[in-house]
Amino acid sequence: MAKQTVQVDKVIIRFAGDSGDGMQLTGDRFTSSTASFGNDLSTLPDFPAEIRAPAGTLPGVSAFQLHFADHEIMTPGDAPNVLVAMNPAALKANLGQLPRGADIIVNTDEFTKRNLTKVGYDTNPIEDDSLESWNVHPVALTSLTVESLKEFDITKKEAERAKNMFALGLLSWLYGRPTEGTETFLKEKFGKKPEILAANLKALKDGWNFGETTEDFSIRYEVKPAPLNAGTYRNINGNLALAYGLIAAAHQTKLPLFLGSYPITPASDILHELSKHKDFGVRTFQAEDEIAGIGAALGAAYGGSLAITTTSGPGVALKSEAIGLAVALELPLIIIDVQRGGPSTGLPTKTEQADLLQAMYGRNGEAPVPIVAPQSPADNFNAALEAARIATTYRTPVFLLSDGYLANGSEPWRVPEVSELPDLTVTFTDSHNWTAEDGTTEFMPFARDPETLARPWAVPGTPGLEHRIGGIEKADVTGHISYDPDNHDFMVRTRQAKVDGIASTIADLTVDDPSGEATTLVIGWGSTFGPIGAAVKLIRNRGGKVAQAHLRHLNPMPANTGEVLKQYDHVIVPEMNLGQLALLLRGKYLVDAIGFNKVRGLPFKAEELAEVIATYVDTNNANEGSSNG
Amino acid sequence: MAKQTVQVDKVIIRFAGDSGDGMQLTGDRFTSSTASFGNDLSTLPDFPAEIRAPAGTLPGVSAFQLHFADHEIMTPGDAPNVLVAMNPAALKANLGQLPRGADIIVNTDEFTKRNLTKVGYDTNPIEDDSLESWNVHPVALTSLTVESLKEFDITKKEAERAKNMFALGLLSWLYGRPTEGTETFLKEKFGKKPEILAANLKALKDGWNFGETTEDFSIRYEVKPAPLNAGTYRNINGNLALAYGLIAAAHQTKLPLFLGSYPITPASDILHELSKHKDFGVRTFQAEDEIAGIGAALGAAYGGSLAITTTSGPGVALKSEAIGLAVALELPLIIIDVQRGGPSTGLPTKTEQADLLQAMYGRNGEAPVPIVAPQSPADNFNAALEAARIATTYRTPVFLLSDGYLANGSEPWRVPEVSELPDLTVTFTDSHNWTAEDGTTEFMPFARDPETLARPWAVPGTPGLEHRIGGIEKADVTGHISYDPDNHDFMVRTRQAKVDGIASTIADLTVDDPSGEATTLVIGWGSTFGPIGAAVKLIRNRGGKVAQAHLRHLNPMPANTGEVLKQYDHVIVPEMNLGQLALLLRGKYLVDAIGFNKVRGLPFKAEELAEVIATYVDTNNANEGSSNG
Amino acid sequence: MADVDLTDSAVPVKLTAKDFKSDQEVRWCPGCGDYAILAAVQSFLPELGIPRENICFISGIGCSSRFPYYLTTYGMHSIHGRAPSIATGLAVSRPDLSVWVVTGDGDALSIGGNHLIHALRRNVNLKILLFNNRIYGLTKGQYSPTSEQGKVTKSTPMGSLDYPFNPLSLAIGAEATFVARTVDSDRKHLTDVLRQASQHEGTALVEIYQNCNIFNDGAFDLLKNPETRDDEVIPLVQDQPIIFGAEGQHCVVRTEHGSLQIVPTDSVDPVEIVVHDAHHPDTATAFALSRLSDPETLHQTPIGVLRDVQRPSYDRLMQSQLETAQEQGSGDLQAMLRGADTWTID
Amino acid sequence: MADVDLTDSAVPVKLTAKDFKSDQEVRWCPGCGDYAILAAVQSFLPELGIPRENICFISGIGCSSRFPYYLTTYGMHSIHGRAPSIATGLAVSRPDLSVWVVTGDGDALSIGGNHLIHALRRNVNLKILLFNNRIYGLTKGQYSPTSEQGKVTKSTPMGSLDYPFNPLSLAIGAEATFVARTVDSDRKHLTDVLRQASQHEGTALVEIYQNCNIFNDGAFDLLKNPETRDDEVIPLVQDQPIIFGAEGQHCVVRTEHGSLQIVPTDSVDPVEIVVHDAHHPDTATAFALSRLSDPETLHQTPIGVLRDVQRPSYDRLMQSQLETAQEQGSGDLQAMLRGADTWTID
Ligand SMILES: Cc1ncc(C[n+]2csc(CCOP(=O)(O)OP(=O)(O)O)c2C)c(N)n1
Ligand SMILES: Cc1ncc(C[n+]2csc(CCOP(=O)(O)OP(=O)(O)O)c2C)c(N)n1
Ligand code: SF4
Ligand code: SF4
Ligand SMILES: [Mg+2]
Ligand SMILES: [Mg+2]
Repeated sequence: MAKQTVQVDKVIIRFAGDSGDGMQLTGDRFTSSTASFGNDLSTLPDFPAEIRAPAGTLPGVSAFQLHFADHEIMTPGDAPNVLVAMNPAALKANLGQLPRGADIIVNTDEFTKRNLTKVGYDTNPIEDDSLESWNVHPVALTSLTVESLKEFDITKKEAERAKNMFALGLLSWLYGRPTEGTETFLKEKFGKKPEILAANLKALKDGWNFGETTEDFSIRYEVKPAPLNAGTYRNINGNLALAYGLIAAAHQTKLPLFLGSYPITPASDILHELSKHKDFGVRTFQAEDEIAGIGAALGAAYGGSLAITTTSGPGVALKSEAIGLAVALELPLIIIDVQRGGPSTGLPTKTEQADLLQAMYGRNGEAPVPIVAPQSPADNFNAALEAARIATTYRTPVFLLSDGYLANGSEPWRVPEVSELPDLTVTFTDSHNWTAEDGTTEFMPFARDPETLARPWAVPGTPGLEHRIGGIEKADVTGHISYDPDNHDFMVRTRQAKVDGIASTIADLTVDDPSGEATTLVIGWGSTFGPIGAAVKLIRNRGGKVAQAHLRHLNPMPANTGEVLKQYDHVIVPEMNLGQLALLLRGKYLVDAIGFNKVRGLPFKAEELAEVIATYVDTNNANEGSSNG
Repeated sequence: MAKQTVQVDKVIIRFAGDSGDGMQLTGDRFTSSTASFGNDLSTLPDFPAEIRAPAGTLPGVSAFQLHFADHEIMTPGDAPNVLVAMNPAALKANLGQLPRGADIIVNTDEFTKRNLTKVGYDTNPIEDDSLESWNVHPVALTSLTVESLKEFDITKKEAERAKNMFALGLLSWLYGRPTEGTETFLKEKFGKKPEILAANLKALKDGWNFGETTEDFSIRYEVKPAPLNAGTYRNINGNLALAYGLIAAAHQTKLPLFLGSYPITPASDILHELSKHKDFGVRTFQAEDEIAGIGAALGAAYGGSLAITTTSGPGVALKSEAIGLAVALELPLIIIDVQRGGPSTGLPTKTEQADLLQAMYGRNGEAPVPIVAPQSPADNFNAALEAARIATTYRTPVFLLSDGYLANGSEPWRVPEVSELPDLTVTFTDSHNWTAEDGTTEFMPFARDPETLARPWAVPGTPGLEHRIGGIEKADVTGHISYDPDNHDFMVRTRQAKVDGIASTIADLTVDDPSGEATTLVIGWGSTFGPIGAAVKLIRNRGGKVAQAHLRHLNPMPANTGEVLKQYDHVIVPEMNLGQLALLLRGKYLVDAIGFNKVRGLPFKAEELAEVIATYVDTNNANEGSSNG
Repeated sequence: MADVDLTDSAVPVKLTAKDFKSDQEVRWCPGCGDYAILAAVQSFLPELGIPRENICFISGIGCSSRFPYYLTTYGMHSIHGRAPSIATGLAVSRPDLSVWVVTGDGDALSIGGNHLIHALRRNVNLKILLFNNRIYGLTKGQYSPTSEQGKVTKSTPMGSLDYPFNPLSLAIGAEATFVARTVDSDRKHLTDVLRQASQHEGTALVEIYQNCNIFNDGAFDLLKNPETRDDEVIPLVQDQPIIFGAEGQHCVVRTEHGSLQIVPTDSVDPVEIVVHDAHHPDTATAFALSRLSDPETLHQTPIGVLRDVQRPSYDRLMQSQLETAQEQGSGDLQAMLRGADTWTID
Repeated sequence: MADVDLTDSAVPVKLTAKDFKSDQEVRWCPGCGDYAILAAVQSFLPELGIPRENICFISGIGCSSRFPYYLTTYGMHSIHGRAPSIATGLAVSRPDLSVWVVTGDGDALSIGGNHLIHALRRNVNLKILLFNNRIYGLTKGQYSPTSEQGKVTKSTPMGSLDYPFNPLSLAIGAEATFVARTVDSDRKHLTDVLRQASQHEGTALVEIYQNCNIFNDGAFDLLKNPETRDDEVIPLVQDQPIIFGAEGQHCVVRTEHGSLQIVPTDSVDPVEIVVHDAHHPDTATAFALSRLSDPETLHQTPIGVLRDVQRPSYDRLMQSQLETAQEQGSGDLQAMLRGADTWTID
């Protein structure tokens, strides 16, 4: 029977089920076919903190949200239009965020008395009227799958496990997604298990056919491809983009890559990814702890590697002392902090931006460290290259502040041509860099480049440049131990000046204000870029005038930051912390920057930001009768 | 022959010699007789970084500066009136800071060709005219001592070693200091070596007599006792005052004292001192590292001890992660950071104030920790009591930021009566603290005191209150693990609110402005109190009007801090860092606080501060024709 | 005090396993070896005859370290690797408590290795339960310091390069006074080892082989499978000759170079068979026993108490120093503050 | 390159001790044992036949850790306890270098204990010189993890409570492949041990008894005084029976429980005397040797190489993984970036 197809400009789907139900995989597959279909998209996985919380319980719910559209989008979306709930726990855990009128596809097979009581449902919400304000599509996913696979010689358990493919097939039909990609994927995954493979392929197909045939789904939705710039695209998550960025940086600096790391959520995947690329000469060292991880990286940096250490907040705390040493040694080192909820162990699987001030000040003494932050999952790639540029040019440790959302979220990424990448070639000092009055030459480990104030990077193995460095204060030029008061004051100021000087090589802060008349600026850093951008769009659509700026460099900030801020009556700083960037902006530029802060372990929703911004924009545009009263 | 005695209001003496010459001891002895004589005084030891640098070398010079007066003084003094130089190195190292016209007593015996060349003197400064603008008193201290001890049955080396007593005798004569104290001291020290004892006593006496008899010293100086408030006084250095403060705090809280620490300069002496007081039930644990030190302290805090951990900057960096845990656990803990020159190993024996922002922000996540700072060596005692009050009342880790100068400097201290000490009695929770609707009671580890927001402190061993705590985010009230977004936001804000709330129990920031008309405020924290106070006096003596305020509490700051700052046209913040308090004041209160920063490892000199202040005060008082043009 | 629920201190010694089960839902993967250990500990604790409020469990971070939440004693889930330090401070300042540490192979031997060996040499009164699953569980399956060399994991796609620690050799080398090994699945043996550990004064290290069925399933099958276990597990019994195998066909004898080896029981004179003595002051045999098994495969692994010798505990020594110091009465605060060298102004 | 001074690489093998003396004034206390060790190392280094620029010394913090400043090689004076980690990163990323670690008993065994034992088990190509003066020198005299129990120091006025580590037992328990002990004052022996260490592939731990004449003077007098040393020092010589004493009157034999003991040489059948074999794969004898001496007094202390066995070094293993991975040519960046699953918009 013919079905009607409705055009929509965007869809937000949330797959939710038990950790065992393979929701992350289902989401990934749906995402990549959506990507190859050409939509713009943004995803947000939501893992449970436990490895496998007991089946069917609320803590065990694993979810994956996908936002895709026929136009450019910036966030995984505020509220889903469609929830796929594989069991009662998944329904209960997500119903709260589901706007009235949204579609809910429930796997009725799992709505047993036992499962219902597990999560505190006295009656079955599918049967009582509690869901009446949503479009519920009850589908017996499990039994339908088992039924469709009965001719296969596989166990019932194995058949049941294929129910996510059945669901994927159904959703693919519903939104007209190609399934070839998934078929190839399955062929690779189950190559060695032909029976399982065949079963999964059939489940996928039958899911599609089920949509086609069943009465319950009378409408199909179509989301046209988005007009992205020309190029070759792939979907990529933040940790992968970061790992690729680091390998690319090694390639561009012509240095061997060395990673010293200790596993920690949500940074571990960077270690996992880099360990796969030994064919690029990448050395990964899983250390006994975070201190040994950065210690080994520092040793490798001294030896001439592009040295990296990856971790999350608690690991940064442990590395603090060694970071101070890196500052004193003035060696290139990239410290990657994939921020998570804190303090202490906090919320390991949730996102947060509360390590900014730790990165700025978390060391003894005056120990300035440059800080860069990516603004979207794919942007981790560029941020890595920039961190490498600063570290190698200025011979300094550099912080790269990612976060849980940037790490696990994904989006389409235009794959760059290697030839487009910046040339970061590093040349080691291999000759004397100092001439005495009498014309004799010498190597001075702390004689600086007048431009950058960087000291020479002379690696062991270079004849004639043997030298000793260390954490005790060093005399200017010679690098000998010095307790001289004036030398100390000079060195402290010089290390600071070197970092401040980086500002001369970074782009000015640009402001996005189509109207050119905005009197309110919303400024952020890191992963709030998407939500802020979306919120600003909402405001503008409602006739409000608002400007947006986003900081890639937190230390030093762009040279024009102060001027920019002073041009606005209101400066709003949304952060997933209690106001860390706001403090820096206020302290440095004496502008009354107003923080909008939520520390919920989740990205901002565009709508909640828009509301806050509106309170300022309204007042400014009152007499322009803007539509958002 | 009769000698003339001149009255002076203050004297600054600097004893300088080889590490082996016993200058610290000489200084200590002169100080305590000066103290018991009733002068106000302030001292500044200046140790070499090496244990024993080679004899006669510049790095080997050990010095001790004493400032004493017939009126209240606040610093060890800018420039010495008298330098006692036991060898050429001591002369060379200190001449630079010696104002023209000052007296120099040199031990001529040590001015040998060999010793002179060691420090780069081609000719003997005593003989050439290079010292003509000072009053040089050449004294053959070594040979005179050996001569005076020839009848004793001791080795030449032993005789020579007594030369510091000879020098002490001479100086005691010169300034009319009593020597009884030193005699008793020597009797205790050399009780078991009667011959050595007798020799030292004789050297002391002969030094005195030498002053009486020699032509070279025609004048004696007299410094009358200072009008200190009534009371019993002793001279005390900062680390000792701090150790006493902690023992007093344990006494006042009625809790057993537990110290978990790892040795580090300049904090080690606190461990050493506390380890002597087992008769107070003090437990000191020398851990394998700083992390184990704070870990053990945290364990003891959970068990109901007044728990302390002591360290310096690099150790704080290592403790960062555990401090975050303490914040999450909400247990009382005092973290003492005796700041030294940084970054990294830096200048271990020099003073600095550059750990303020580390203390504020050196942890992952939003992890607020209260901070108190002593303002003079003896003030460490009060600061320790205040830190204990906050820690135990609010169930929170607290930072106490001392520094190298506060730790080793000394001053007279009015010994408090134990009865005067604040009552800090702690009572543990020993019963249910929560009543359910149905009237049943329960123990809730995170049910807070509505006043302080402190959670209950129920220690193991208390029946019925068994509970589990940890570093993962906790649900409000129950303390169960919670991944709930709103709960996390609530807990983050509540921990912050608890710390902010401390402001309601601390005194308002008071301003010292005799004129009441000052338009410039000088505000500081920690050990700059003395130099700022002295500088402000200088300005006022010169007719300038300037206000002074000093922060005992850095987090939270007194409730009125903002108002106070806003009352002045100029706010100057002198710090031994690059402007850390200044950043906080600007960021919190949006006042254009101007930093005056030196990072030389040495306390400010009153005169250099006065100059800076004058540039502002002038402009304000221009039309008042103030005298300091 | 009025409304304290005193029940548990009222009848301290008559507790049951149930009394030690907390209301928190246990959140390990179905089938995880940690469940068996939890059950064994809960049913053993009543044996201690110590009221719940005097027992404290301190853990680090890891799947295993969730342990304290599931008990009704006092407890702390601390940070990664630091549990021994925290427990040391608690035990030293509160000798009246029974302090237990729960840790994993990563928590105890990777990030926490230093605190572990220092606790062992100090002989602080701690009972340390090391759940060794030879993998990082909580972080989803990287190799650990006890993983066999060449192990393929998420962080070592071509195999790990590190030679593993033998936790018991390390402990004996670190001057441990009590060292034992047991297995999650052998409830009786596990309980028996816990009993001996609890009776030891000082630090007791108990390595518990624990199956992580998600990331390292079957790591100990050789020692668990009915077909193999009799020939692979070497149970140590105090004062008994070390004989094992279904028919006792294997036995342990000394080599001429001081180590131990396994030979057919009928191939040697019975007097040559090593008689197990965990109390022997000398470390030689205990160390040699710890070396018997194959570090990669665990082929022929001794279980039981390898070493159990007396040395005064750190807490006891500290306690007696405090008592000595206070013999002439405890300190006089006013006198201390005043000191020797004062002057008075009036 | 024009103006590089290439002298040292030009004649790499013909260097002398002088070539390794830096221009920095040595700043240890007069009489410190560190001077003797420095002199021995400086005169040994030319033997390596390695150009100065390919040698690197990494140290932590402590008096001993000032060492690198006094050499003309590359060097780093790092932070307390971390030298083994830093050296690991350097050695693993630069297998062409000869990497040495200089550390103290506090630096290596207190704060740095974990890094040390992990370096040992990994067998990274490092030569670790542990200057053991049984005290914290730089911080002016607190007891260290090797100080005898009951030691009275600034931080332990009533005596220390911690039972000391035996660094060599700890190392063997941590799977060390090379373990040796020597004495600062015995230049010949020290040099000989350095030589053997330098020839070992992997981590070599050399404990050097070093006198701190300021804070722990005479700690090793028993092993140094002419009157006592012959009866107190047990020199180990490969393949030689372990006999010592002025007239070789003492010898080492095995006890029936696997340990070693010292008996009069004439009281035993010569074949019973243990013949030293540092290369024996089994750890038993090496461990037993490490236990021979009295932990408090050092009465009868073996010196020399206790253990020296082969195990592929971590760096070599990593190198070969990289080579295997690159057999089919090294990675194609563009291909990696593009990945499997792309789509094109034009
Ligand atoms: C400072 C710090 N570093 C790293 C982590 C991440 N982490 C948590 S548990 C763990 C290791 C878990 O392995 P193990 O100790 O063997 O415990 P298991 O989960 O296997 O029981 C790691 C690396 C952390 N939480 N904190
Ligand atoms: C993080 C840190 N903690 C503590 C210190 C202080 N400290 C410096 S050296 C040292 C121990 C020195 O003892 P050892 O390692 O035996 O070296 P030695 O001086 O005896 O040669 C300590 C505690 C420090 N510099 N850094
Ligand atoms: S991951 Fe492994 S160790 Fe952790 S709970 Fe699951 S099965 Fe147990
Ligand atoms: S303190 Fe001891 S170890 Fe340090 S330099 Fe002096 S003698 Fe040597
Ligand atoms: Mg594990
Ligand atoms: Mg030492």
